[in-house]
Amino acid sequence: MAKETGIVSWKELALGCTLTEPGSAAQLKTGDWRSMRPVTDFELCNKCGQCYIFCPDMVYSQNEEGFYEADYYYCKGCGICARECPKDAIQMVEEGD
Amino acid sequence: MGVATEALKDFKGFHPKKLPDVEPLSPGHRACQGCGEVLALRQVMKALGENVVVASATGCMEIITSPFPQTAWRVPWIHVAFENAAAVISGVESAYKALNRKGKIDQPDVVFLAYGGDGGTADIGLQALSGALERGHNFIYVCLDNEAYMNTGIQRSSATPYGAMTTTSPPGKKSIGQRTWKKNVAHIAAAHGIPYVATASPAYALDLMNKVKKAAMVPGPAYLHIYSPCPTGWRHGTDLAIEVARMAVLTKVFPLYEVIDGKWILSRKVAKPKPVSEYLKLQRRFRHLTEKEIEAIQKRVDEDYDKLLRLCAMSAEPAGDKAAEKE
Amino acid sequence: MGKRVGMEVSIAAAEAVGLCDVDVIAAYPITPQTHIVEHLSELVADGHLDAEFIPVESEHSAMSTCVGSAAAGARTFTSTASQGYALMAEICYIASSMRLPIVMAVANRALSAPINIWNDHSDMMMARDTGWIQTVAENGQEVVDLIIHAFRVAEDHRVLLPVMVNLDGFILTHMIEPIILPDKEEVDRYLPPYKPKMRLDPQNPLTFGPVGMPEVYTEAKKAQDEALKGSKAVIVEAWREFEKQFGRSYKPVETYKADDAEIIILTMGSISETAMTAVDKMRAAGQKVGLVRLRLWRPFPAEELIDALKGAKALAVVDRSLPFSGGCGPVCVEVKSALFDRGLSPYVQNFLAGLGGRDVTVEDFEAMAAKVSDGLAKGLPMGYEIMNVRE
Amino acid sequence: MVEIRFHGRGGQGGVTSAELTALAAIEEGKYAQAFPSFGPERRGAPVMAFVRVSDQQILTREKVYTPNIVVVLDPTLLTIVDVQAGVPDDGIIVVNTKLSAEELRKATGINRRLAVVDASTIAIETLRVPITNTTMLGALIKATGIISVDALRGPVQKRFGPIAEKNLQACLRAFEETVVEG
Repeated sequence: MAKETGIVSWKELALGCTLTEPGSAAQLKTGDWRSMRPVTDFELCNKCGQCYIFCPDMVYSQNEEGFYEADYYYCKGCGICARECPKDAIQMVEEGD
Repeated sequence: MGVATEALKDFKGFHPKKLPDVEPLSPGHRACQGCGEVLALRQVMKALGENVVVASATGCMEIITSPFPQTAWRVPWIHVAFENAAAVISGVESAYKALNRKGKIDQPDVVFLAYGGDGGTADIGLQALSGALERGHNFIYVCLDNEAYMNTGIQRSSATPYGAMTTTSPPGKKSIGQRTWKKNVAHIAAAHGIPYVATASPAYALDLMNKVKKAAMVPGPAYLHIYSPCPTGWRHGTDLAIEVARMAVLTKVFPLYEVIDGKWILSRKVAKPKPVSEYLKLQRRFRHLTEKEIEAIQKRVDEDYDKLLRLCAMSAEPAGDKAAEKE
Repeated sequence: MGKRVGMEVSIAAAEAVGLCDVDVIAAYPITPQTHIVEHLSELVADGHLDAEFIPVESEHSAMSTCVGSAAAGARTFTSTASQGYALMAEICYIASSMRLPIVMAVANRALSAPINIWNDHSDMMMARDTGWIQTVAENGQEVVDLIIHAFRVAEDHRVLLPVMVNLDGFILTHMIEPIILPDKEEVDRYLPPYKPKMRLDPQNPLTFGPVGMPEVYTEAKKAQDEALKGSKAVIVEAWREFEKQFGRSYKPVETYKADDAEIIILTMGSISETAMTAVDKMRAAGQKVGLVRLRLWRPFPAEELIDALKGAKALAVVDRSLPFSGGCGPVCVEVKSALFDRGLSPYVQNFLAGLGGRDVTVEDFEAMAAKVSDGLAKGLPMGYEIMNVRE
Repeated sequence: MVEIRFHGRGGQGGVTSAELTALAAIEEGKYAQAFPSFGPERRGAPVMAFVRVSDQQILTREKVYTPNIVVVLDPTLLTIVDVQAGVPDDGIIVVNTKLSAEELRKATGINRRLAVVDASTIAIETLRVPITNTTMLGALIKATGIISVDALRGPVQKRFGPIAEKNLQACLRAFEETVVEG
């Protein structure tokens, strides 16, 4: 049912218009909203995780080395991570640069 | 010992380096860039995990997580209307209670969460909230307070702070913006005599998540009032939500505390508070304020904080209680 | 078979709910519904009914709590009247849109102002377009039977819609009369345990009540409309099963001496019994008068109604609430629409009677029949009149 | 079909009298309705309650306009309420009063058949409270035979529990002491 568009016949709707695919919003590429992108300098990063816990869009996750990497599919470019990074390891750069 | 004190006696907080990976609220939601409210909700959900049923009031957090055909929810979630999240969760909780007791299901450990914005909590939903708190349902209510009706375009609520500019409290020749002082719903919740009340801020994520965990552990109603910066409505940069939230705590504008079994406990004493003007100047919703008005706000903030300190001091005074217990 | 005993109809209604093994009751007191919820709370307090009784702080929260409860998979009941219904109306739309099988007894009462606690159908007519199934009782026995029937219909996976059982305030709610309460075992045979099709369950996380933008809202409403229309077959089937098991028969449209009637009085609710006495009286005087009663109000049983009305030359349609449209009352509007759709045009006069507890008497029905007979003979214009209003 | 109207004051048990009458009739296999006057009256105000009893199913929901029987639970109502309103010529009025039928007729101008009993005294002596509902049922039964004392036992038992026996005693004593005009 969860066609990405939602353009469906009334017969295809789940009972009461309920949504049956948990977390299907993860299909949505909110990264398109971004005009600035955060870039982390892992040389400066101390793996404190501030970027991770302060991100409203669940962009950061820890890689095998313990560094926090951004998933640009979701990153809206708000800049909280850069602002809050205690080591100034994250810089916001213009998209397309 | 009160029920909350009893339930929390072996409480262990989250480890800052080992926060739960679980994200019951998925990415792909459509909150504004730099939304402090969805960030607070994300932290709440991380702390709660996945064995939970969530009831949402109408508001930003409802709109941005559930437009058909996608949902950002990985846990069962229901939105009914604006003013009734507390009543809806009353029904869910009671249904689980009855069905478990009657052997129709075996799910005794499900946690029940209702949340709403400040409009859905302090204004239109206050009656349903009060009813649910008074009836003693085992649930958590979270108010995600961004201090105005942001979903409909930044109209004032009873939780909008004095002096703030909104689209229905505009400053003008005869107006300084919001003319009333912010309604204190955490105090109203505490007046119900429920086991657990707390204020929290996404800038103090670990504190917030620990309070959510406590709220879940406590039997009966728990109320959390969470400060939720709104860059769009407060007119500040998209990168400033945490900075503003932190400043609200450091200026005593939004003190962090708990009320456990009626005992008031300051979570974080602000020993050397920053002047309120430092908080106000971060947000363009206050930029029209004159020195005189800022002074009035500073005075009110100091008074409120002193009141809170007195409540905490009274709670901490064990003399009467302890003496009685010994006898 | 249960024993025939005298009891207040409200008590019988509550007992019927108790026989249905309901899990959650959320209600707020309002006259004349109070005795129903008082007795339910007694049943729970005494341990006769294993349910959560939630004494909510308003009707709005009553229905909101019922929505939460039903969405969590519990068999759920509430009851209200009048202003209480008005307050919960917002959530009633949502209950049906979410396809939640809540059962609600409405002790029909007039709406303010002036404040009036007495009976008419203003509240159930306000509920007309909410997408709920609505049945109507004429006496206490029917209240019991229709409540049991309501749970079966609501929870049927071909339906999954809320059901409102209407009983006239005071005239039924506060009446003591003979009632047969079925045994629990009989009800258990008739009413299978509720198996929700979807519920709020961490094992299978669903999102209830999403945002429906213009791209989907029309489709969502179409699906709901089809569900309500389709419910009629199940409603009728459940009544047939009911008759087999309990021996009492119900139909969407019921008739009394209507087969060869030239003038038909059309009623809904407890005044129908008074109308029967009037019909008997007029028949005895040689008048070809009959009675047609609506048992099912939503979905509207147009086919069955036309079947019952065919052959009649003139209709006296009784409404129990004013629509303020400058035209007929809601029942008459439906009746005329059903007739028009089939090219039928008998003489129809609409009588607005029994507003806010004003008595509707045998003489009133005789007067209605005389008026339509006269109007038909003289070719008077059709329309509506408020019965017995003082100029 | 027989129709009965009870006159009492709010809280005196007029509604209970009506209910018990209907319950007893149903117990006997008859059809019956009992209903209060649905007003906003509170304790002390003059109130009415109604009963219909019939051998056939009762097909009317009208109010009671022409009761064959009227029962007056409280003598002080006689001067403020027209208790014989709508009562047909062959109707009967059963009154709680210390007066004889003749004295009562003189005092009130009632011109229907009367049955009288000092129910207040019986109630005080038997029940220790001036609540005359079950007492007046004894008078009603004596005057009309509309129900039997036996049929009343079950409903009274259910309604009054531990004080049911005392209520039945009051009822029986009133039955004995009621004077019915010929």
